[in-house]
Parts: sequence; C-alpha cells; structure tokens
Amino acid sequence: MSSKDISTAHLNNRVGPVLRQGALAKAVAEAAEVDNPERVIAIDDKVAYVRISTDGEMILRRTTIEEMLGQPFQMRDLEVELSSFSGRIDNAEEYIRFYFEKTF
Amino acid sequence: MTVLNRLDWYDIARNTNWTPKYVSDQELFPEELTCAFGLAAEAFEEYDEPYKTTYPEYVKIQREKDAGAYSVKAALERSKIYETASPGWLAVLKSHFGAIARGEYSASSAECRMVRFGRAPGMRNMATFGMMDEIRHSQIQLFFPHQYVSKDRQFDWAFKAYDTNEWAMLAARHFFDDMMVTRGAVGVGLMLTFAFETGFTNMQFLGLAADAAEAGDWSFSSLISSIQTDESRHAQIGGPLVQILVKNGKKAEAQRLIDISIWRAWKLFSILTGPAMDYYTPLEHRKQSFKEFMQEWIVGQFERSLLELGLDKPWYWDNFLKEIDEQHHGMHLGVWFWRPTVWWNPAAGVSPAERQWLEEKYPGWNETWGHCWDVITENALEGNMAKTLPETLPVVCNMCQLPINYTPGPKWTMRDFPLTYAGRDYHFCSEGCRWVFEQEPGRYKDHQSLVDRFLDGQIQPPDLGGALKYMSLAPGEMGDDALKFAWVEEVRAERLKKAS
Amino acid sequence: MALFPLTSNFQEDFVLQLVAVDTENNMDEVAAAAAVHSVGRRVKARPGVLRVRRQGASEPFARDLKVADAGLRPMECVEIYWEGSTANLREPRH
Amino acid sequence: MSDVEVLKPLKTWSHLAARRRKPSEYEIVSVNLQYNDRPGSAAPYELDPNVFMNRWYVQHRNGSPLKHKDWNSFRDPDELIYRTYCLMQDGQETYVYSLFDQFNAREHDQALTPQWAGTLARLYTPGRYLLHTVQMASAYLAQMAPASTIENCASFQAMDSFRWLSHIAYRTKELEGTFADKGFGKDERQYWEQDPAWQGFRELMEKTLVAYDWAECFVALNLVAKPAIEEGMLRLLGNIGRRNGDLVMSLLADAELIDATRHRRWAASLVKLAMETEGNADVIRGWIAKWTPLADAAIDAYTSALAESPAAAEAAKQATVTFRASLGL
Repeated sequence: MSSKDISTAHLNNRVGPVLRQGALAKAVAEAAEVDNPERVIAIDDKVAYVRISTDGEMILRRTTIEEMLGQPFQMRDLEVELSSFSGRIDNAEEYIRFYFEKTF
Repeated sequence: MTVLNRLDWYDIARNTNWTPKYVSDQELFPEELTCAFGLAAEAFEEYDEPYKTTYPEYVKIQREKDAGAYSVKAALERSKIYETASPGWLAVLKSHFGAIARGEYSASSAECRMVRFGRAPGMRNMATFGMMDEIRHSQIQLFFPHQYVSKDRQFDWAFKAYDTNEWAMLAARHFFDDMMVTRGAVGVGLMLTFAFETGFTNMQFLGLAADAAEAGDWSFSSLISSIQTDESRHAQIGGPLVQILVKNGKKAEAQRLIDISIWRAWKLFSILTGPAMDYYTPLEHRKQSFKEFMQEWIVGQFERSLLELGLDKPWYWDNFLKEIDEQHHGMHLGVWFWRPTVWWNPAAGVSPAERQWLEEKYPGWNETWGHCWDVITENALEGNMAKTLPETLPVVCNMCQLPINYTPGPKWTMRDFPLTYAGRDYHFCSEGCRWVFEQEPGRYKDHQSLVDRFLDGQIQPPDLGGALKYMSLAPGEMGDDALKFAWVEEVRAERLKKAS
Repeated sequence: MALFPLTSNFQEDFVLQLVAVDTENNMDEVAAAAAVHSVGRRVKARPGVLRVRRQGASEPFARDLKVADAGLRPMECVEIYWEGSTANLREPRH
Repeated sequence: MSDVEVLKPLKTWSHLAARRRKPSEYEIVSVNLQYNDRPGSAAPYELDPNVFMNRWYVQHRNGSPLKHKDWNSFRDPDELIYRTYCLMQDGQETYVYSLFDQFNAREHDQALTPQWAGTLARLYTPGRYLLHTVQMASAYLAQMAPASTIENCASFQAMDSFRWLSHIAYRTKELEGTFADKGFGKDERQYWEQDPAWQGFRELMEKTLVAYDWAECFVALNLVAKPAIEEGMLRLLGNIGRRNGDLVMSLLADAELIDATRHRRWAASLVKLAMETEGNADVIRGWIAKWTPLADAAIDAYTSALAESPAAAEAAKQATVTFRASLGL
C-alpha cells in the first residue's frame, strides 16, 4: 500500500497476483518484469504471501514463467499458489492477465 | 498431443440453458430460491465467469493442492507445534477452527443453491466447483485440528462449536446463515462470493497466514493460504452478477445485498480476526496490525473492486473506516472479560511492550481502552481475580449478536441503537446493524438473541452458571487468560524498576 | 415488586450490560446496581453521586424516583454517570 | 467449583468418542457436519423461524414422509472424502484424456460413418442438457439432504454429472471438426427441446427438478431417473457405438458408468438405512410407482429413434428394474 491515508486508499488501479510463498512466486515476480517491460512492478513480500502488482494491467506468459522456473509449466498450475489477486482476471492457456477496468 | 484446448469446448459445456415445457419457469426457478429480482432468464445469458476452469483441470489442480497441504501437515506432525506454540497462538487456532470449519460446510450447501437455482449455466458450473471447494475446506479444517483433540479439550470445539448456543457461535451462525444458506442463488452470489469471499476471507486466510508464518506455524499458514486459492477462484462467481444487475436497472438491489453482507462480515471479523491479529498473536510475530491488513485487503483491494464493477461505496463507509480503528479492541476486551464463555484462552495482549505497540498502531489506545485495562491490571496485580470476571451478561445486538460495545474512556462514545418494530423492542450496536434489520425485518424479527432467551427464562438457573450450561461450556473447555496472568508480572517488574 | 431488566451504559465503560433491578428500586439503587458491573472492574471508582438518565436525555431522573414510575421499557438503555463530571454529555452518535 | 468435574481431552471428537472403535479419516471429516438439525433449536437456521428458507427446510426436509431417527448414521459405502475424490477422478480423467488423445491421433472419427455421426448429433451430444439437469438435481438433493454423509454423496454425484457433461462438450467439438454438416455444437438445444426422442427424458427431469421433498427427489433421481438415463442412454450408446466402430463412445460410456455404479452403491445404502423405519418401504415404493412410468416412457421415446428398438428399450428398462429389485423393496 503506497497510500497511508485510509480514506483514499481505494483510489488505486493496482493489479496483479498474490501468491503463496515459494519458487513459483519468485518466478512469477521475475516474469512480471520481463512480460511488462514498460511498467514498474512492485513486490511486497509478506513471507506467507507475496503481492506482485503494477498499475493498470499485468500480463504473465506461460513461456516466461517456464523460463524463470527452469522447468515445464502449465498456466493452470498457477492456481495452486494463487491465493488472491487484485483487478480482474483473464486466464487463458498461454497467458494470464490482470487488469483494471471500470465497467459503468 | 492431439487433445483439444480447453477454450475449444469450454463454451459448449456452459451452453445448457433450455426453456422448460413440462413445468413452468416459475416452478423451476422460484423467486425466493433464485433471487433474480424478477429479471427474465435472458438477462442472465450474458453471464461470463472470468476465472475459467474445466472439470479435468479442477480435479488435477485440487489433487495437487491437497497433496501439498497434507504433506506439510505430515512433515510437521512431529514438529510439536502444539507444545511449542505460544498460548496466544493456540487461541488463534481454536477460535479459527471452531468458528470456520463447519461454516465452510454450510457454504457448500449455499454453493449448491447456486448450482440448482442460478440462472446462468456458467454460474451453475463454477458453483459446482465452489460446492466441492467448500467440502474441501470443511474436511481439511476438521482433519488438521483433530490431531490436537487428545492434547486439549478445547480443540473438541473445532467440531462441537456449531452444535452449541455459545454466544460467539450464535453470532457466527446468524451471520453465515443470513448471507449464505437462506438466500436465493443470486443473493448467495452477491453476498457470499462477491462481498465475503473476494473481500473478507482474505483477511482470515491470508492476513492470518502471514502471522502464522511469522509464528512458525507453517502447517496452518500453508493450510489457510491454500484454502484461499480456491476462494479466489469461486469468489469470481459474483462479479458478473453485479454487472448484469447494474445493467438491467437493479443496481440498488445489488448494492443493498452487498452492503448488508459487508457490514455483517465486518462485525464478525472484528471479533474473529481483530483480536487474533492484534492481541493473541505474539507481539514479535505480528506481521501487520489488523488495521493495516484491513487497509491492504478490504480498502485497497476490495473497495476498489466495488467501484470498478459499477457499484458505490456502501453508505456507511466513513463509519466503517472509523470502526476499523476501534471496534475490534472492544470485541477483544469483551471476549477476554467474559472469557469463561468462549472455548479458547484469549491472550490479554496488554503487557507493557504490547501496550506500547497498540498505542503506536492505534494512537489514543492508552487513553481509551487503556483505561479499562488499567483497572483490570490493578485487580490482577492485587490478586483480586473475581473483579476481573463478569457477574452479568453483556447486552448483545439483535443483528450481529455480539456485545454492544464501543470505545471507552473520557469521550464515552458507547450507546444503544434501539428500534421498536411491531411492538417489540430491539437493541442494536450500530446504525449499520439497525439498518440491516430495517431492510427486511421479516428475516430477523422473531429471532431471539442470547439475552432475549435469558429474559425469556430459557436459561436456567438465570445466572452466569446457567448461561454457561446453556452454552455447553464446562470446566476443561471454558476459557481463561492464555498466559495465566504471567503478563501481570511484567507490569510488576516494570513498576519495581521505575520505583528503584 | 417485580424484576425489571435494564440496559446499563456506564460512564466511560466499553460495553452495555444487563442489570436486573426491581420496580420498587429508586434511581440511586439502579445506579448502584449498575456500578457493581463496571466500577472496579473496568472503570475507576470516583467520589460523587451517580445519576441515571434515559439514553439521550439531558436531565437525569430524580434520585428517589422508582423504576416503576420512570416510564422505562424493559431493557431500555439508561446512562449512569457521575454528577458534575466533565464529558458526561454524549454525542448522539459514534 | 472444586468438586466439579473438569473435562479431559478425548481421543477424537466428543460426538464420536462414545464408540470404542477409532474413527476413520472419513468419519472424522464427514459425519454430522450439518448444524441445521440441532435438537431443540427454534429453526434450522439462526434467523426468524418463519423466514422463507426456514419454512422450506421444515417442510421439504424435516417434513418429508420418509422418516428416520438418525439420518446421520448413514455412511457412504465408498467412504469418499474430498481428497480421495479428486485423487480418484484425476486418475479417471487422465485415462479418458489419453483415450481422446490416442483415438484422435489414430483418426478415429474420420472412420465413423456419416450416418452414425448423425445419430451422435441427434442422440448423444444433446445429452449435455440432460446431464446438466442431473447436475442441478443432484445439487438440490445435496442442499436438502438430512445428513452430511448423504449430502457429500449427492455433491460428488453433481460433480460427476458435470464430468459426463464435459466429456460430451469435448466430443461435440471434436466431432464438429470432422463432420461439419451434422450440426454439432449448433443444433443440440433444438433436438433437446423439440425432437420427440428427447421429450421423455426432458419431461422426467424437468419434473424431477421440482420434486422439492428431499426424499422424493432422491427416489425420483437416484432410483428412477438416473438408472433410466444410464441404461437407456449411456450404456445403450456405448453398446451401439461399439457396433458402429465408435470405440470412443463405448469406452467413454464404460468410464462414466464406473461413476454411475458408485452412485447406485450409495443410493442402495441409503435405501437400506431408510428401510429400518417402518412405513418407509411403502413411501419409497409409492414414489417409484409414481416416477417409473415417466422413466419408462423416456426410454421408449429415446430408443424409438434407434434401429435397435424395441429390444434395446426392453433391455434398458429391465436393467433399471433389476437395480431397483436389488434394493430389497
């Protein structure tokens, strides 16, 4: 949380996964940097969980995570560690995307 | 590999709506069980669940999750967590399992409501996974504490609590029953999955996991954070419903149900999660304060998503933000003071160092809560233990069923929020709880709180002993100060040091 | 003579409590009965006279007024405070 | 307080501790999980006793003509818990997907006759609507069941129905790729809603879905409708598929019928438990008599679209009778 003022803390467009601690969280954090080169990625490590976030939109590609993990990876396996996320989710086979979009 | 991709056939599996012919649409989807606000089936055709999963993916992933959680438990079985954990941490475990495990099972029935009476096939399919998830959560959260039953009778309450009229359980049931199992499918989607699961469960299952990791209880940390991975999937059932309702002119109805759920969830979490984080968890293991976790999960993450989907902040939001600072301190003091009436041993959490931490996190704590704890501490120092215990019942709220309490001290802000409805007087803890009642009095009006039952003569003998019996609490189960007042000695030592 | 339950909101305490009094009790006795559950438990004792008023009222009940004659409803919330103490005036909301 | 007994820790939950036997993992995590049946409580749920859903449970669960003093004594003969369910079905799905994979690699579908493909388009792939009704009805049974051990069985059954439905969706897509002109993925709803072959099953399930008494729902669904669907559609298609060179159909049906057999095991156990109470046998028989004509008509209507009719219809109906006869009613 960058905002210290609780009354304005909701005025953010942060998006991204909250992962249980472990090797996958590390790999995803690294992949987030690679797959979103124009964005600043924030990593908030709470030991039990790691919040990986950026403004507006974050895309994570299966192949990038695989590369960072150094072993085969199926996108669906992310769910094993995906405890929460901010923003909306779009989970496909080759990527997962978190994004902010105001509907109405 | 020559198998199809998931998305090639996913849409076919959720294209299963048909027009009934041999029974009427109304018989098939009665409004009370469906809660469609009169919208026709077509309005729900647009339903598009954002977090897509297929059957084979589900069983594979869930098998993996369970393999992980159970193996952590097995590996840590010999780590003697029970023997080495601080008494305060055990209070966290006992209150958590008792209030949560079988509530999860009830949530499975609520998911079944959506499987049967949801109007969109995608919703019904995702709720089928939700139904399974909640069976997982109840079973795994019974299996884990079961290993402790032979060590400590209070752990029996991981199972037993829901069968009793213990007051905190009465409150938990009243809340969970109101927003899960007694609602129609859309109501469940909005109140349970959207408001509760994308919001509050993060507090209990991730915030607390952070504290658990700090406290070295990896088994618990791994368990509850794994549970939340299921929640984060099936919680997505609610979002598309919000959008459909807003689009079809039912924004006010959606907003109302969600506002009710958030307010009520807040009240329960102020007693379940607040004390666990700010008082029971040993000081050195507190990752963040309860307020900071609330800010992270509820304000920063959840409130934002309300606005994102086209809803407004709840009308009571400013009050809510104030309460985040204050309410749980009173809930904690109430639990601790009436400690024989709970199934865990609450840690007072007010040693000199802890008070300093509280003052730092909640400026003004010493001038308010501190005053009450000063009197308690004096009594304890003098061995006047009877005065650290109650001789009457707190008056509980006719909505949240929790003691009506608020910030003590010179400002004396506490008050009753009464309402007379159809000739009966009700007492509420807040404008929020009274407002919930007024939205649909028929849901609540003939329910009796613990105090109502006491006055009605259902609790015999009509004293604290009778109340304990009514709550199924016997010696060996009843709570006591977690540290058996060892913290008072720290106060004494500090005073001696200052005096010398 | 009949038992009469009231809700006690004791000055500077944190919780509303059930206080059983008798319809024949006067307001001083009501205050004393309420004090048992607050003073010396979570509220420091002070010298002075305790007064009872209906929640939200600006004036206390007369000290010798009987419960039966006060027009209170069962479980109505009464405020008990030290006469003349500062900050006994309440904000209507929290 | 000195002479008051202080409760000691027990070896298991207090509600299981009276028995000598050490409880299994199944019992520890499956028995008595519902709390809406607490003795002495004013209503099932902790709200106004007259709120709609309280009345619904009082009427459709507590008030059922099927009575038993302790439904919580029911045990799933397979003792499935969540963990073992996922373990088992992941294995089953791995098998099914390896079938899909292998047969696709061998160009299985290209070898099917257009005529058989037409049969599949009309009589197999619209089945996803039917199986979805079974998914829905099973979930209703789960939420109304008077014991968690029953609720779990019904929940797993709902999940299995979704499994079968998912297989159909998968096959629909595959077949569409091979037989673009048969209406796969397009015409199913029309068949389901208009083709006389489906109307029997449709009527049976629409009516089962509004059988709101929990026990009638159980009897209609598990003792009548599901056996009719399993024998009259699944097994039949499997058999005929084999004769038409459709090994995927027949192996898939075999795989699904493993689930169906498990469903019948728990249904039989529940009937056995219910029969302990006098009068229940008649109640069950009455419902079976009420629902069987619809199911038989459904089988007749469905099989009449197949060349193998009427022998196939008789065989299927006989199989459902044999199952019910095994229940000792």
